[in-house]
Amino acid sequence: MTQPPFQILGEDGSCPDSHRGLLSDDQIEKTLDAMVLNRILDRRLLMLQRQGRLGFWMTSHGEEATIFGVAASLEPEDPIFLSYRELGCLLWREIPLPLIFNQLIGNSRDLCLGRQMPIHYCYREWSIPSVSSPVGTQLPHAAGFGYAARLRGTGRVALAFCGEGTASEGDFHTALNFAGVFSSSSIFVIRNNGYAISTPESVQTAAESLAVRAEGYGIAGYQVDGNDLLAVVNVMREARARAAAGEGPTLIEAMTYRMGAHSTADDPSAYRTEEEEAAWNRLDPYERLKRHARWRGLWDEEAEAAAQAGWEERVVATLAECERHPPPRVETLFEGVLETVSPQLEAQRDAYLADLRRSSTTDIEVP
Amino acid sequence: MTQPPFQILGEDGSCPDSHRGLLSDDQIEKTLDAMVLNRILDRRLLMLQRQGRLGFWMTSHGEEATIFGVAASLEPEDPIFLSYRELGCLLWREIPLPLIFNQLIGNSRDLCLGRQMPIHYCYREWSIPSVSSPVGTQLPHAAGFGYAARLRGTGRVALAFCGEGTASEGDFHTALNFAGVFSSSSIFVIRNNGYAISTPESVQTAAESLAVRAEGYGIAGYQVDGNDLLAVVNVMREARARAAAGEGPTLIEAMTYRMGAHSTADDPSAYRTEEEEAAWNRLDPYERLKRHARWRGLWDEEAEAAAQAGWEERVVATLAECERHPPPRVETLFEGVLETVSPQLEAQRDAYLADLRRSSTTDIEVP
Amino acid sequence: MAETGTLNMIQALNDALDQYMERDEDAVILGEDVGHFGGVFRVTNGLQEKYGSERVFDTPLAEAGIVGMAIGMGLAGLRPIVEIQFADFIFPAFDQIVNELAKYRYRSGGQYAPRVLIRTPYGGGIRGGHYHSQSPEVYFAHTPGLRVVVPSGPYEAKGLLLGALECADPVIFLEPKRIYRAARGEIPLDYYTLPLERARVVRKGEDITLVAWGAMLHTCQEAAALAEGEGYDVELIDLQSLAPYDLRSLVRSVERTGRMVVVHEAPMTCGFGAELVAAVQAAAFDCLKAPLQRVTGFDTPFPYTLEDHYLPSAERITRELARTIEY
Amino acid sequence: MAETGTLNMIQALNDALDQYMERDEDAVILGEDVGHFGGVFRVTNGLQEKYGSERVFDTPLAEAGIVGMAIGMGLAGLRPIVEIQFADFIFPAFDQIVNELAKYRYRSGGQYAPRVLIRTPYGGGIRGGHYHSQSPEVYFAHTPGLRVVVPSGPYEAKGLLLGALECADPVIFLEPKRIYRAARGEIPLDYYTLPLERARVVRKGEDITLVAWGAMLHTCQEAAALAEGEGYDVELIDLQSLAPYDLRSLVRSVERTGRMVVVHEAPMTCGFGAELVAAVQAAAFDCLKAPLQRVTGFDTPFPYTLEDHYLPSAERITRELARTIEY
Ligand SMILES: Cc1ncc(C[n+]2csc(CCOP(=O)(O)OP(=O)(O)O)c2C)c(N)n1
Ligand SMILES: Cc1ncc(C[n+]2csc(CCOP(=O)(O)OP(=O)(O)O)c2C)c(N)n1
Ligand SMILES: [Mg+2]
Ligand SMILES: [Mg+2]
Repeated sequence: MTQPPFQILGEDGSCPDSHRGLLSDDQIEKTLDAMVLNRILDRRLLMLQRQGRLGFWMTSHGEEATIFGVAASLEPEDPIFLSYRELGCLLWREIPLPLIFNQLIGNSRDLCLGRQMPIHYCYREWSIPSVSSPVGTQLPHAAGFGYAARLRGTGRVALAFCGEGTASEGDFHTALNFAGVFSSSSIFVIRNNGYAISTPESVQTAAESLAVRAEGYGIAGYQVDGNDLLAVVNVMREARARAAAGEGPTLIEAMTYRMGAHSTADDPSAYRTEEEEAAWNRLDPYERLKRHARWRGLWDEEAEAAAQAGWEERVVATLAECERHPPPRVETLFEGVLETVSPQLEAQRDAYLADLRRSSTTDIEVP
Repeated sequence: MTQPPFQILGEDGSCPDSHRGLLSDDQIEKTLDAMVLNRILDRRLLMLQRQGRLGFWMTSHGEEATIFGVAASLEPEDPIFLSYRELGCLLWREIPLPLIFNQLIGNSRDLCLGRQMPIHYCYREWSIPSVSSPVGTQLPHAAGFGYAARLRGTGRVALAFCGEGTASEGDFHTALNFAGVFSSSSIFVIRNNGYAISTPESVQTAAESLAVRAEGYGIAGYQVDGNDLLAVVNVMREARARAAAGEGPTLIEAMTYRMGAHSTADDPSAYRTEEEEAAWNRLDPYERLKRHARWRGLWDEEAEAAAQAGWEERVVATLAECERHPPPRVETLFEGVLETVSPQLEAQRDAYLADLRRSSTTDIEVP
Repeated sequence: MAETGTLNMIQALNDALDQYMERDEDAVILGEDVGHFGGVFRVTNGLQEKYGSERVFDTPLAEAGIVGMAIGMGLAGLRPIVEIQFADFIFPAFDQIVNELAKYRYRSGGQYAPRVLIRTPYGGGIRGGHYHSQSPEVYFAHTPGLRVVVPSGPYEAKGLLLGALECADPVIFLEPKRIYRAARGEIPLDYYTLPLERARVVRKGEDITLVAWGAMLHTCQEAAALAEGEGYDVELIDLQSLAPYDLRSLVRSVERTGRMVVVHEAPMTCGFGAELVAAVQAAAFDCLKAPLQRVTGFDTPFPYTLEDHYLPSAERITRELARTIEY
Repeated sequence: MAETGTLNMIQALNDALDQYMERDEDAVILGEDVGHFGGVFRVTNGLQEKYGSERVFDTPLAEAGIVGMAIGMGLAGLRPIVEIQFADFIFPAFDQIVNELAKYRYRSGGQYAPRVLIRTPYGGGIRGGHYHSQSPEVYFAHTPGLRVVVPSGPYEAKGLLLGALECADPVIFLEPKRIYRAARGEIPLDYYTLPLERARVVRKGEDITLVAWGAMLHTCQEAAALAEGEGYDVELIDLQSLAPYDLRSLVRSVERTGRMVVVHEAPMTCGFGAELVAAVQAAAFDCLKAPLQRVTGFDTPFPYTLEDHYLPSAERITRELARTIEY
């Protein structure tokens, strides 16, 4: 595993004829368009957070080729167990922007009723199970879903993302080991973006790569250039075919870089150099894909400008609209813990709501 | 890792000259003597359990070469983090039999005050930290101890045992990964004895071996014939030297077989064949070592018979003596949870002991 | 009419699992040694043979993996039934249970609600020491989003397990292993369910309310009989479901008796008894004739040799009953 | 005389760690991002620079590994100080904490007693939703063998942390992150310790005893002031140590006031309030004038948008104070 990660795209944007068909011209344009939107959102939501209009944001700037490469290689009903930095998967599946913004804002139209922080998405209709903060917990879920898929012969493949930091958790071990033992129809993608908050990759493991762990689980493993969309699609297609055929799971380590801060609560200048960032910036996945598109004769400056302008406008308008929705009703706080409200919680709710109705000092909206 | 596990002892008991010096004649005899005792204990304690005089027992029959090979390769002050099936390590370190029996019985002379089930040893004077039932928890302890040893330059090496089943736990992953990252002076030995209770090794992993996992942690890894004492000592010596020199941890997978039941609560005939057992019986580690001793001109029938008779007698006498000690005083139940007794526990204790003194119906010995 | 048979708890649980597996094609049983071997306590005995090794199977030795995988199976529409070999070994799966399983329905706004039931033998009385004796009910009862159910005999075991299996919520089903074989009784062989969340009055009485669950119920029965000998009339209640719990039945009883003793094996501090005492004193304050009391395990790890001192005995409970009545 | 300075809780904790590291060569700090970066809340800021990267270091992202490794370091004689980045993420280490760390001294008959202190920010109020807001104190307070300590201001933070670091027991040190920066005060710059296990009377009063800890103490101070406006005289107690806890001080207070309200952020059912109510009603039964009450978080996962409804507010507490006094 000392060879460099697998690549397809040349420096000039070219690719061998053998791999040109991995994505159609339409798919390349769809990806670029979605990447434009992704960057607009990253920029605008960061701004919104700074203005105090949004609680929290985490950018995926720099990791888009990995994220879109994965999304583009799956069937629409394949569940994607997100870590949290994979907005692109929602965009690829064309989840309506308002549904995304309502979650981020946590308003009354949020499908999850404003119960979780921004980014903790859940869209069952689009096969996006619920995101949670504890890292790595989603990995055994994907092993289990993939087992069910194989057992039922549904043809579904469960995909899970995690960061290279998260691969240190015990859940990573049990997930990959179980998936191997049970030949789950699952794919595990490590976004190796160099950092877990401030902690560099070198602290996570003494091994040469994370992909080598696959052998220890008796499953297929690849390291791929995570900023090379076609390379990602290539290993993903193979992995998906294998999983769908019941031939077992795959571990993919995508080598990329977290261009931005860990989150809006973080400032990376405290722990890494501008030179490092600049070096990775030269490998920007959007720029590389754009060069490829040009090489194919697609996506000229005009198309890009049109996409940018169009999305900017839609994003601004949609955000404004979503910000107008009120917060969820107070009663929703007490619903859906179990299928029915427990007597304990019922008593707590009744007492609280009664007081709330009576109270004059509160400025909290009373239901 | 498809080659057969590393071996030294020939079928005829011979070994290459290059490896003869791994253990001296004295050490070979000491090992055989201790193995004789080990088998006597396995037999007798099993019997005692059947008679209701002992709560529980787990034999190590069949795995002695691994266990003694490890013990013989360590320095006396190297901590051994036992799993539970490694009585031999206590015997090699010559922990007095009464201390062992007192623990098994859980009487007032037990250093741990009868607080844990049989086999949950702890002998600080002999560098045996406390055994607990949850499997695998000891592995990160060995990583931490090994880090402290390297940091302090004590020259100590922390050794941890686990079964092949236990290697599936998350703690296995974090322990080996941390040990690798921090270059802990630690050695991890998997006794791959084919079964975790009834579950065969094949259910634990889809990989070809457990030793291959070492690469995923960036540490050294070996698979060794666990019924070949010299082979175990050989990899252990190397691993110990590396660890002591601050060159990092090693994973050793010792291929062996659990000849007996999992524990006195188990009956393996429900899940495996006599043929399988017979095949492994032909590789009996005691017999193999005996052949080697004969080849060296050591340990004749007479020596064996003398050892057997001597140990039988001592075991019987010592057991009888230890069985006479009373259970721990009731007050000990309330001591040593924290350094001092908490007010909550103090109140519970005082109320209980007062009632106990007053009560006439109880036949429990009152302090 | 409906046939009955004399079953112990293990057989009753096995019967419940068998009948449920028969009815619900989505049901899958997984855990350590639950397959061919039928579980170390034999609760899943014969089920792999009957339902095949894709629906009843051994897993690698990793509780976090078992529960995590079960959640994923549940998300895919299966109905996983997990066995954790001993409750003492559930803690590696704690994160998956409290942060994932318990919160999945709520946090997804009801879009997903993986139906995972976790069965596990718990409690003392088998000379198991620290790690084969613990009673972890509070850790789960304190966690919103989980049900905690504890049967006290074969009839309850079968009916509550089937009730729990029909229910859409995640359930921690704690099986009192001490009475796995000792508690035998004649129970219906047909399929039946018992409602969750309903306490059961085991014995009517006027002087004091005694509350327990699981194996302690039997010790309390002894205690109630002993107390009767001393002239005290004890009302004994089997709580059965700890989360949610049936406060109304307790309050109704204490309003009559004015007194309550709660018994459990877990350590006293922050044990489930604290919750019952706190809730009952708030709801029935004006009726109380004496402080509500707890008879429990001590605030120590569960001991081996001195187990009989640690576990509440009928004598210890009887003394507390008398003391509270004579207050 | 002793110098003082105005510090917030983060600075006070940092100062305590710094002084302890200086005195105890065996002390080692480990956790996620605690090294060069100084922790996501900056509590370990500057310590790696001062004490080197072998004594203050980042670990791989695995809480079970962090605590497990710390136990091993403790067995070897080091004095590990662990940071778990958020209390919500302590659960992967739960088995290592409750089955290993908590029981090590007892089960080894005192032969080994690894001195591991685990610091972790906990509680709500920062818009953290399910996973950056939880209050897990009961899980640990119910587990024999652990201490649980919660400071409510910079003076307590420094003194209790140093007290906990000097103590030989495993400690779960819960830091109320909501007031990390908000709680500022003038505190001694010298080394000092505060005794563990002692509740602190924050405000004397005659009508009712109000008990809290951590960030809720400040909300209770507001509530006591509001209640004073309504003519009620509230005695406010900062519990500080939850395990063991200072029952005697509470009882002494309730014997005088006859009433008690306990406030915490964790869900009500089986919350720590239940323990306090159960113990106090048993010890002070004859003095009680009204049911002892709990004002707490609800039995739901911790919400995001509706956090202000979930967390006990000064108004909610005041209403309960009035209700209990007027009972
Ligand atoms: C169990 C757990 N521990 C700690 C955290 C806090 N945390 C959030 S993200 C993060 C770093 C994750 O790094 P990585 O897995 O590399 O993913 P990336 O952020 O780089 O995409 C940490 C430590 C958490 N969310 N969950
Ligand atoms: C965390 C945990 N889960 C389950 C058990 C129950 N248990 C005890 S031993 C054992 C099998 C262990 O197998 P292996 O690791 O191969 O060791 P061996 O017994 O073969 O020596 C199991 C499942 C346990 N002790 N701890
Ligand atoms: Mg990362
Ligand atoms: Mg084994």
